[in-house]
Amino acid sequence: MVPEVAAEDLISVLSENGIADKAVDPNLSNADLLNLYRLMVFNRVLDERMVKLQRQGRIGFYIGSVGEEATVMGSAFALQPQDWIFPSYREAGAAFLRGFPLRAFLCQLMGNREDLTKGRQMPNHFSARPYNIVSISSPVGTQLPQAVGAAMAARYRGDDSISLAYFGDGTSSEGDFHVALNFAGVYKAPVIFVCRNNQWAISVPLNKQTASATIAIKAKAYGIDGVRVDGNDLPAVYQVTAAAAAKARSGGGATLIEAVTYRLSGHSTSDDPRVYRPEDEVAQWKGKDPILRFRLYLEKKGIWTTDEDAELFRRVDADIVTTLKEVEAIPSPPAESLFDDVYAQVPPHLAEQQASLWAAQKEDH
Amino acid sequence: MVPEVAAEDLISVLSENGIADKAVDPNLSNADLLNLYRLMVFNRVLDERMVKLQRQGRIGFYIGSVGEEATVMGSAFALQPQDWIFPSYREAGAAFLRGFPLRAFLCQLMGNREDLTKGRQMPNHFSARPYNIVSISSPVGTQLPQAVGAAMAARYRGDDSISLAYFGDGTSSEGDFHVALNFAGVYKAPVIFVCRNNQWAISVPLNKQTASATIAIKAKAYGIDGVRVDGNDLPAVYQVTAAAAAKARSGGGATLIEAVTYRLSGHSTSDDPRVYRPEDEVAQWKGKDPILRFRLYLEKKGIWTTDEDAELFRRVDADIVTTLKEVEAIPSPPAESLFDDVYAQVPPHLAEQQASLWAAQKEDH
Amino acid sequence: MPTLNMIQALNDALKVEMRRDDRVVVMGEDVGVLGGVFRVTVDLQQEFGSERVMDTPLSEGGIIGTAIGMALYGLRPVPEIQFADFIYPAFDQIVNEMAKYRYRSGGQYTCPMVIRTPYGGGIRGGHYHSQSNEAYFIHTPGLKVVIPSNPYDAKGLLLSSIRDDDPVIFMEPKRIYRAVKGEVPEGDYTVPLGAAKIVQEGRHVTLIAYGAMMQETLQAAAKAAEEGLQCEVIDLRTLLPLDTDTVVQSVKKTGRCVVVHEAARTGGFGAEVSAILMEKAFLDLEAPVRRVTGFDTPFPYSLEHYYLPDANRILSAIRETAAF
Amino acid sequence: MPTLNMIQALNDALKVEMRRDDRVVVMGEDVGVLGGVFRVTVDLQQEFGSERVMDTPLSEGGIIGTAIGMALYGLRPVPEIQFADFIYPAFDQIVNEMAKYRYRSGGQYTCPMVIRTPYGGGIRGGHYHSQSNEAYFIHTPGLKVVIPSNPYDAKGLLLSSIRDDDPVIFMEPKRIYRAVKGEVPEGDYTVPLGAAKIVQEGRHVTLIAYGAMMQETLQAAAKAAEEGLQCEVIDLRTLLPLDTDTVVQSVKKTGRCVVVHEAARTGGFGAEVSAILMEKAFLDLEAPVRRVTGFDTPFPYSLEHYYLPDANRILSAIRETAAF
Ligand SMILES: Cc1ncc(C[n+]2csc(CCOP(=O)(O)OP(=O)(O)O)c2C)c(N)n1
Ligand SMILES: Cc1ncc(C[n+]2csc(CCOP(=O)(O)OP(=O)(O)O)c2C)c(N)n1
Ligand SMILES: [Mg+2]
Ligand SMILES: [Mg+2]
Repeated sequence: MVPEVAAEDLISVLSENGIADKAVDPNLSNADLLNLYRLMVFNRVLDERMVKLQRQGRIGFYIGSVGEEATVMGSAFALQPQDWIFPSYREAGAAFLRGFPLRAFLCQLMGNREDLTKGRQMPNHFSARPYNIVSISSPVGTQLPQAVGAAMAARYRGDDSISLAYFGDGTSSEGDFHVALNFAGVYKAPVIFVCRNNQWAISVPLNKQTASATIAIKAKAYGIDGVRVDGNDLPAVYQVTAAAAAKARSGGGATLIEAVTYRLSGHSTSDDPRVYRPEDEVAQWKGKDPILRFRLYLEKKGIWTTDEDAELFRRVDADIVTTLKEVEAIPSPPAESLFDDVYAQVPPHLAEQQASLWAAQKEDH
Repeated sequence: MVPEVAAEDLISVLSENGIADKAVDPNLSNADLLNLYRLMVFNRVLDERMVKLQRQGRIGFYIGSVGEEATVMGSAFALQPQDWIFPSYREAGAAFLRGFPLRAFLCQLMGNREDLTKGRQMPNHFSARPYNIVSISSPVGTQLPQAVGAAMAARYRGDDSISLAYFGDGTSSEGDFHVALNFAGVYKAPVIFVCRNNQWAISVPLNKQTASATIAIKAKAYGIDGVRVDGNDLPAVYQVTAAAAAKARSGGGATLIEAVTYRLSGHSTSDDPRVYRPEDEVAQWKGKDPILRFRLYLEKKGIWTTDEDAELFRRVDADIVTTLKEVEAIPSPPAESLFDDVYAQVPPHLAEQQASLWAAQKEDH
Repeated sequence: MPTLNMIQALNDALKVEMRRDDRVVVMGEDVGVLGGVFRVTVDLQQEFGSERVMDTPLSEGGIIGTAIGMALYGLRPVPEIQFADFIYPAFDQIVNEMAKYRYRSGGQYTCPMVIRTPYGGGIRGGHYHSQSNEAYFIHTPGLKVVIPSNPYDAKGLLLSSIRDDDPVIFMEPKRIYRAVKGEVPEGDYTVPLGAAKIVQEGRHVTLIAYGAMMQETLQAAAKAAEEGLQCEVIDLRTLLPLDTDTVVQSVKKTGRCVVVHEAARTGGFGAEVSAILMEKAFLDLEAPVRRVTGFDTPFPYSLEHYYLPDANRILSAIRETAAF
Repeated sequence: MPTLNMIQALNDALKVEMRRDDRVVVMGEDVGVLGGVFRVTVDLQQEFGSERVMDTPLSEGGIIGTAIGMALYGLRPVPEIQFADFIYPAFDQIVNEMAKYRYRSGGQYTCPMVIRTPYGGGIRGGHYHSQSNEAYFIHTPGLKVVIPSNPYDAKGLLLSSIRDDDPVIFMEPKRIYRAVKGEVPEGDYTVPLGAAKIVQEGRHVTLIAYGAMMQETLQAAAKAAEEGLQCEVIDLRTLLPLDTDTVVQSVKKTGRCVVVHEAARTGGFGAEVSAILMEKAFLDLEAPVRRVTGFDTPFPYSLEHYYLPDANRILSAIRETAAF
């Protein structure tokens, strides 16, 4: 079962230099461990490459998860494929873990003709129904009550499916956070709320966001379990999420997981964090890098070497660059698609507007 | 200081038959006690009279506070006149305590020409600036962040004024509750939140409203103090509110007070509670009637007799009936006032609409 | 055919559809044990159980947010917002989420759900129990907006709305919930969305209205007939997408038009109707399209009879339009 | 006179007013230490301290709700909503509370405050960083709605808005935040609310626009001039209350009108302008008032250049109107 939280408790498995507490190590298989490591590295390299791409003006915007990979991978790995994920915007990793192709991700960044979401949203706001990953939107927190509703619907349908929603520490201030957790408590919904407490909401630090001792303690207001875990410690995150999932699946209701981590880079490519946060804070957290820690753990287990590591980084980057070249050639969505999917069928007034756009374009050319 | 709460703790002073726990009795003066008793009786008689009036079709609607008088009077009495009160809709008692005239209250119910709010809102939605009682609105919970803002403004101005906001148990489910308490925590605002936990939100009982152990425990989510008090015990409510007010005034920040009480009558004149709640629950709470309990306390103190009591009820009712007759003669607000107070000055488009209404009326007559 | 009022007709529609389709669930404040403060959902919980007819916590954002999740998952939720005046805590979920899911996901996720909500004045409810806020939703691409004016349409439109694959705001004119009665077929039938109804043919002036204002409009038309003015009366029924053809055809015939609604004038739906006629019937217009609407004030209490359009105000507009 | 962009002009206005009136406080997400994600509030916290320039928790409802409380108490809060797309969690506080306080309390309580928010497209922001939602506010009695189109007006209108005794929604066209520069007087001056500005006189067609669309509209007017069509161009500046006189006078002169906005067409502000001209200039209209607007879809990402009105689309409308 999910352990109860005192305000200060922080569940962990790995020490900062990757030594596992044997008593609590979930003992994932070597294949799983290596897979998860490769995914984290892939995600990291991708994020870094995309930021460069944005600086070169080849994409308009990017928002990544540097430093938060263990939180995302550890939690998503604890789910079953039929479980629904409601992401905020830093959880592309969860999609990759489920098999969402890099190519599809890049097409979404470009907003091109192959993008599953038809170039409708800004970068990183993907949607991947085949992987039960719900459409992302920018307004923070809106996904939380939706995740509760989907979980209730799955239970009503008798499906063995639960929901997991991600959100940031800042997002806990929104009304949607409150109503979601309250509904989850009342209906004992099979849902997991994962707060990536990365300490900052753009320029606002956690202590200006809330005066509560922790995020996890907020669970008490809803009669659900709250748990606080080291978010840079993949096995620990996996473990608490797996427990929460088992509980949800067996009718035990919702869990709020606070994963304590850190946003190592700027909020997005639009942000320069040096304006508002001290360099030494960042340096300190760089020492707790979740990928580094996990690598040390693998190395100590004897299943990974520095040579393999260098090779992995190299190959991953090369793959990304190759796929990137391919997708950059794909054209924009056709202008007429502007009017699709507003409704199931295009109603008369939209058909008329579509026609007027045609007419105007013909005039132009 | 405000005591910490465990989920089950319930602060009380008076036993159900009016015996005070000497160790904690705030020892209000006899004059204050008698005044508070008279106010509670006045409020009760008024509520009962107004329900009759509504049944007779003489007012359109009424919503009262039968059973919750001690919560309202005890808390309001702990404030200073310069403190701002943000009511929900069952706290006319707080206004009467501050001197809001019965006549003004009745004029508002009638929505007549003398109504301070100019007949603009439905019954019970009064507003009384001279008494620092803010305008009431129907959408529940909206007053909560507003009370935080007013408290912050008072502190910024250097005024010795704090804010107190009332709300119901059901209202704790709204997003506004969450954002208000979170802001109050972050800014250490000099504000008091008084939840009248009367067990029901129209037909929805507390256990379908939230799964949290208590309302008071929700304070932990915001790093503020929460306290749970017997809401039918006036000295106890007074005491915890006075402590919260002293703390707020001295820079100690906000308090959430959960006053455990019961709505003895229907939600409003539009409601028939027999459809959804058991008679024996109501009967049980009738035994805990806050007015009865307070009367026994006064009698035991030897400052009140059954004869005085009968006389009080009689006189209060007679006063109400007399004032009622007076105000029923007052005409409706003038039609032209429809366009006032939308803005500080009537803008051209409204002036034009006003003129068109004139024209139409002239045509009619 | 039984004679029902609007409440009974709506209740009947919910029963018909819940029996037919187990994806339909009902939720909202007081909708279960109590059967709704207006009794539209009465008896549903007894028949369908508390997992399909849910009393919710007091939070409109929570109601609509969770309903969206259910719709995404494949259910057909029919949440109730107790009064349209209280819908705003859910506004973000409605306009940014529900309305845009299909579009933003490239058609991967859809939100088939119906938000039922009583709207409008005339019940002495003041600011917060009288609002007509349809214009906010009409300006929101992705939504459909439906407003019935009688029991027959209420049932048939609600059934169509629940079966529609897009999200619908279904606004119920509470003022005539009980006052207007009519024959309503038992069992299943639908009234199509997007189709206005010509309630009365006429050749002098076209009157366009919907919801509770149909009553006042028909009264005004009757009075006008006494003066020899034959009005063509259109009940829009669906405001978005609008049945532009029916409206434009009628005005092309009559050359004159009065549009009526309770909502405030500025930026109300009457402006859109007027603008459409400007664009599509300009050369046929013999008089300016007139709007008879609520005033640009918050909804009042004591003076609501001045605020609300009534047959007299509509009649004046008909006269002026006809005489132009 | 210094040449400033819109951001600098707005920042200057805030400084001028905060120095003049200690009741003015600024609050919002990231407005303090960072100085706002668009830097409009930069340096304010250094000068005025963190009790007057508050970084708030991430909650629009909390920002506006607490600001209302401050306004009631006697301050003049100027909250920022980071993007207009994110204003909806505060919608209830805005339309049910802020807008109605004066009215519902019979004038006892007032809400003098200014909600600043960047709006509009053209920055590749997609659905949620591009919306133009002014029509929701225009349909809300009790609010004023102000949208500047250049640095001079931005400063002068913001100063008027803060000094106004009613609540103002002050929408800033973020697309031209930095792109449009102009001379801006130092120190104190105001541009009055409720007064449109004739930016360019002309006799063939009246063009009505506001905010970022002024740029496109002026370009279109220049192209039209090359074709011999002299457009009268009106910058509304205040949308509510609207300067109806200026609009109607101009159209009475030209007989033709095109109204331009980025927001979706149905129920947009263009409909209101068209309806007003229908009512007040019917006999002077030589052609139907045309609307050039965003389409009735959610705001797109890759195709935003199709969605947004541009000089070409406006020019087509001018030609059609002139040729009618
Ligand atoms: C409703 C809403 N308000 C404001 C924003 C602008 N915004 C985008 S991200 C962000 C900070 C989010 O912080 P947090 O929840 O901690 O997530 P993180 O970015 O740190 O992962 C803000 C204010 C938004 N996206 N949605
Ligand atoms: C935002 C909003 N939603 C719904 C309503 C309708 N409504 C009026 S009172 C009420 C129940 C309130 O319960 P509670 O907060 O416990 O207060 P009580 O009436 O018990 O004092 C409801 C649902 C409302 N007034 N405002
Ligand atoms: Mg964060
Ligand atoms: Mg209650």
